Amino acid sequence: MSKKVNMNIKVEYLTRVEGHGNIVVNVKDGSLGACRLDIVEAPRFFEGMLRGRSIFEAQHITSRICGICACGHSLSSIQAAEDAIGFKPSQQTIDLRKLLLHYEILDSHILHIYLLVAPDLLGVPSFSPLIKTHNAVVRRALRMKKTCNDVCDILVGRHIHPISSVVGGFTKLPREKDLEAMHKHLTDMRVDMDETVQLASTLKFPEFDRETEYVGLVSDDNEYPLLMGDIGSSDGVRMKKKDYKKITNEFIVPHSSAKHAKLSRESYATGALARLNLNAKKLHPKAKKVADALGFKTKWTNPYLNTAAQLVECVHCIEDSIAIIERYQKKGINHNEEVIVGLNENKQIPVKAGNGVGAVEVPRGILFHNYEVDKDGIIKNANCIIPTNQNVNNIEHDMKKLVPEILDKGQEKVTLALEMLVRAYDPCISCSAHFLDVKFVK
Amino acid sequence: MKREIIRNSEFEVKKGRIVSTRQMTKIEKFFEIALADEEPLGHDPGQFVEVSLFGVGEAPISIASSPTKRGTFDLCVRAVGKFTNALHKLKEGDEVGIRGPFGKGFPVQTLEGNDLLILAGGLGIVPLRSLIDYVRANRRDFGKVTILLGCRTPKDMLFGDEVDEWNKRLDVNFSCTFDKADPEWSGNVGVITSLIPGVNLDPEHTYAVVVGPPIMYKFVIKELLAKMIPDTHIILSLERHMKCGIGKCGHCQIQGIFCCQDGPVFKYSELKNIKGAI
Amino acid sequence: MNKPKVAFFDFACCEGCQLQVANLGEQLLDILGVIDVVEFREVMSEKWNKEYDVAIIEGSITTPHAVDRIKKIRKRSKVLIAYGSCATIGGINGMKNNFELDEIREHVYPDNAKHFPTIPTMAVDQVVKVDYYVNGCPIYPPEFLKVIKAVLKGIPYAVPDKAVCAECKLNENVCMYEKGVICLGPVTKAGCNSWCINNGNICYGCRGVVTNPQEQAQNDIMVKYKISLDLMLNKMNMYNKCREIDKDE
Amino acid sequence: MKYVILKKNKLDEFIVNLSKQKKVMAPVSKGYNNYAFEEVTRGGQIALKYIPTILPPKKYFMPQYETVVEYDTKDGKQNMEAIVEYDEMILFGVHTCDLAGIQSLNVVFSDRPKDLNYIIRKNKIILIGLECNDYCDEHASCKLVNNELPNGGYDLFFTDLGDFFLVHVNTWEGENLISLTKVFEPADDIHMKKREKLRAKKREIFKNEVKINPDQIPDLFDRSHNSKVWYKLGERCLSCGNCTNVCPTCHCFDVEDEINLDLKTGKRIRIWDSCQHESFAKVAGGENFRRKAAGRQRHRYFRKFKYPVDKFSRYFCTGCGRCSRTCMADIRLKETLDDLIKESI
Ligand SMILES: Cc1cc2nc3c(=O)[nH]c(=O)nc-3n(C[C@H](O)[C@H](O)[C@H](O)COP(=O)(O)OP(=O)(O)OC[C@H]3O[C@@H](n4cnc5c(N)ncnc54)[C@H](O)[C@@H]3O)c2cc1C
Ligand code: SF4
Ligand code: SF4
Ligand code: SF4
Repeated sequence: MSKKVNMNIKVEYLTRVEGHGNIVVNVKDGSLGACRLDIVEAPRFFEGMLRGRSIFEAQHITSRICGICACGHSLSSIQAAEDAIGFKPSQQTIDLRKLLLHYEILDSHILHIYLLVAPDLLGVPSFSPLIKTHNAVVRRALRMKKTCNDVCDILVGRHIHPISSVVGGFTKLPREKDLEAMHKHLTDMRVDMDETVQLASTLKFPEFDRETEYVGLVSDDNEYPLLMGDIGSSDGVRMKKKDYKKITNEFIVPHSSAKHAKLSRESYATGALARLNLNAKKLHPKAKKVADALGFKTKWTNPYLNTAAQLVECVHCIEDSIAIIERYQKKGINHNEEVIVGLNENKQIPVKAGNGVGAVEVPRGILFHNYEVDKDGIIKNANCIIPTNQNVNNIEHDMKKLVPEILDKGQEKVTLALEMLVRAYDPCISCSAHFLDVKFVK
Repeated sequence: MKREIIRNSEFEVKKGRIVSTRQMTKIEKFFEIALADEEPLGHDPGQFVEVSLFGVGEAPISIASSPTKRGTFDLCVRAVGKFTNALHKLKEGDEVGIRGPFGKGFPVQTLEGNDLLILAGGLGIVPLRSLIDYVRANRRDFGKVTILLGCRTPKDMLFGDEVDEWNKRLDVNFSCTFDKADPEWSGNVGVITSLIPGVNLDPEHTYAVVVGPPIMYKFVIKELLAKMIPDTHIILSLERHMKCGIGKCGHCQIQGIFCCQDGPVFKYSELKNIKGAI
Repeated sequence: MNKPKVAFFDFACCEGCQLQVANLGEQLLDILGVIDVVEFREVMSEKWNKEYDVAIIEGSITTPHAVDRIKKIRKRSKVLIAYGSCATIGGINGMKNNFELDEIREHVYPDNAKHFPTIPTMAVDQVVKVDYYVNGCPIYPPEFLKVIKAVLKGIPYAVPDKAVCAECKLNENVCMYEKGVICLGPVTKAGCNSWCINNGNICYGCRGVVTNPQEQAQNDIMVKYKISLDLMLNKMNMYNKCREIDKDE
Repeated sequence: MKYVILKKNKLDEFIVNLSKQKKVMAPVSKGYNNYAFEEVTRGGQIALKYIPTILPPKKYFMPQYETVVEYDTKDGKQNMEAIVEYDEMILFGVHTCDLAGIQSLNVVFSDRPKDLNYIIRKNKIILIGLECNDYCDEHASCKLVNNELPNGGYDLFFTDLGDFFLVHVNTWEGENLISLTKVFEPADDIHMKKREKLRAKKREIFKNEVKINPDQIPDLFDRSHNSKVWYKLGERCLSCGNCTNVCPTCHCFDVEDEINLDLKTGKRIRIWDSCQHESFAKVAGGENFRRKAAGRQRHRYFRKFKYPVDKFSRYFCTGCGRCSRTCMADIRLKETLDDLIKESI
């Protein structure tokens, strides 16, 4: 490390991430001073606003926390809400929710890989120059994105702020021709997916390693756990969803409107990389093959490889979605399960007082929703812990290790490396600023 | 879904070329238009066309020139919204679409041989110009012609030069009034109704032709009736929202009447019992 | 003709409406063929320092800083589009205005409230002049295309001012009231092709209230279906709370 | 005049056969006693006992979004082609009220100047009627306007007589279908007698629903222009336009230009509009000729019971009851007529 380096990096309004964040790094005489990721998104006070609203509105409102993972928020919110009022969804509902979650992960990962990360790896400032230089890639990306969108449209009305997925089940269930259409979209997508894997294997990810604790859902069955399961970590932690607060250990730091989290060590990571590190055995065989091809052994400790992990998950999601659809094509969907909810004026779904937690693996990691409702199903308290919030602390620790290692490359390179690092986590800053600490008044 | 081309569809437009344009006031612009091969439009004074700009829309616009004018016809358009503003941006040589002419114009055959009292308020001068020009071209077929014109201010006056000419002609009685005076104006000030009592007319043999904004009609008709003009001798032109021009879209309907086909020109006797018409 | 310079800006929002653009798929390339996107923080790093032909604003105005920022953007933009419910009517962020500002701030940031200056949520046109509106949470892509084309063509776009019910009927949905739940379709501006009802849900009013909601008739209906005023207001306040700011003035 | 019969158990075969030739549209159940005309391929999908569908079959005759012109304004030109788009189809199971609705539209659009888009499309649609053996529900007023029995306007007409349909073959197209599908059998006297019995029973069931001699309705309306009834309706009406959307004879439309991204090509479309919307009769100057809901409601009723009677000698209310069924504000056609009658005596 060269000695008298001075560096002042301030990336304001970090681009190609969801929401507003700044990177601040101060190096004086070769030693690292400030090194932070500031979350500067305007707070929107969701958990405050939820008070007094019906539990049946929770998913509609919390879906609006974030446009990119709207289905994820919606699913976690529904899980928490149903837990709170003691409603048990049917197997069909659970399966279709899994399908929706696959779509969500697929959609978000594709957006991230192509629109947000690829420009860095291909050495351009954004997606638009690629239209000229890599037109086929761009078209493929948009086509895949559109497919994700189209299958979501069929299943829940639209991808951004899903319509028919609600507490209790679905207000509209797919018909025969809908299943057919989704099946066709997904099988058609395989070609593009193969080419994406091809492309990815030619990309060079920056080299950097920092082993950390990896947190995600775990389960005892053979399914790659995304919707259901307990909370687990690579350091051997295992806990019920209900105990999520012990795990996230949130603390506020002054520079950020997002809260930081830690578990067994100074920080932990959640997201595609963590999931792969915890559950790779359970991936669909085709996805496992892709992981192998990308050089995955038992664990990846390079955070830049989160993008590669996302790629593996894309393959898994496509294949498992096709499997779910085929199951229901055989068995048929029971349309009598369609629910009519609104504000539950027709009391289709029984309500009682309670406190419920939802924990769902969304694209960026584990997402917790927690509601406390009274006997009429009115929300008394709400809390939500976003994966990005959990990751921010880990990102800062990565940055602290990374900066000294590459300091001699000059400010421009360091800045780019940091931006790429932050982007690799696919942070969703809009989410992070929306829910912060909540004191549950007991 | 199958697709077929229709000949003679009512939605077909003819191409019209803008031969000349002139900004008349801040918000009114004049357009002289020729159809392909200078094909005559074949209209009666008082009829209107649907002017069309693909991508923007259509609007009904009165024909401002007499059928006696050869080769071209005139429009005068006030910029009030989406379509009219877009039209104002056009210049000489540009194309517009034309459907029509539509509706019933002024009953010139009936008017022939009679005295005419023409009352124009504001933009009402536009369709009336087609009648005035027609009358001038066939001056001998008509009796005494009186033109009364009402405008907001002298600046708002349309066809100013032509009006001056009417004024100078010995075979036309002309008066003009402004709602609001301006320092250079030394003539009448007030609404158009104030001019009517001063007109000397032979009610039995006079037809009054009135075009103006909706509120003008009530008051003018009252004055005309007071002058003993029979209600069959009062001719009006109405403005309504119109979409098709062929009496189907329903927008211009006044009770059982479709303004675009049954009008826009009516005798007061036809309208007086129709609530909502005036 | 030079391609117009278009910039996207986000204020307090979920950024979902921007994503709707990405969801257009390959059609997006057609749009990019006729406009020149010069700033779009979410997907590109480039910045632009000259005048914008078109600024597309997403999100509501919720902080003093945002007020300054939107005013600056307005000054630099020939045409300004309010994009999505948050920008056009305040949207979901307006629910904050149901509470005392200090109270909600302290509820959320018990110890750090002072770090988070906040003002009542406002729609963009409650701060600066807006030329075009694309309503909806999220925006309805076909309508967005219509608006973009109107902008490019230089002609106005009028948001439909009739009720969602009109479109709902055209889609032959069974009315939610017949199913025993309340729907805001009768008071909400159409233009979304009754998206939510087509998918079995109710209308939440995300496109804003029609100009003349026929209040007397609405009251009758509330009586008929035994809906309390509180419940109705509560539902209306989900998206349409910011309306009250105009009423006060 | 030719009659044939179709055994009930052959209906499926008939529909399957038909749907191989053309699109077949028929009433299907949407739940909650709501029905809609949708494409079917099997007899089992059809709701044979149904109350009037949410939208009447007019949606096939004048679609909600209909291209009338395709244009190209390259180089500032106004090039265009007037076009019509259509699907050849067979409408199965159309009630007598809806047949009357289609007849009303036929009258309007073939009145000069003719609307070729409508006429061309209409000629591509084959109509198979279905008799109502009983009232649909309390909103129907088909007897008032004599629509409880068929008055023509169909190619085939089905009467459900238990285990078979008696089918009236009315046109050459109908004849054609019969011979193509090969599932019909000749009708004999017994079949005809069964229908006579049904018709006799129907005479008992269907009674004028409103206490007025139908001939006096135009007169009633003449006297009712200033009736308080309109003002009361005006206060209750939401101006949502549902009543006109669902009405089989309402046909007001708007015309709009759709433009492609090249900003040069596009199409001119016509879209359903409603006289109940506040801006319907507004003109550029700001004047609105039907500013109040009361005036708009009056206009709607006059367009059913007065103006078309003067112009075309037929009621433009078919008695289907859709407007009453759909109105959230409970504005009921029969009630409105009753109120007008009460007020005028
Ligand atoms: C018989 C007749 C003759 C006319 N003659 C003239 C004339 O000579 N000169 C002139 O300047 N104006 C005339 N008008 C008025 C002119 O048609 C309207 O000003 C014009 O339609 C406004 O369209 P816009 O798109 O510019 O306005 P906008 O306010 O943007 O209109 C909004 C919508 O309302 C419709 N609309 C508004 N007012 C009318 C209307 N009166 N008729 C039909 N549609 C309307 C438009 O088509 C448009 O779709 C006449 C109207 C009628 C009925
Ligand atoms: S479901 Fe809602 S939008 Fe549809 S008609 Fe009923 S009230 Fe109107
Ligand atoms: S139906 Fe209502 S809530 Fe849904 S998109 Fe339309 S306006 Fe918004
Ligand atoms: S359906 Fe009822 S409320 Fe709606 S416009 Fe018609 S009469 Fe009025």
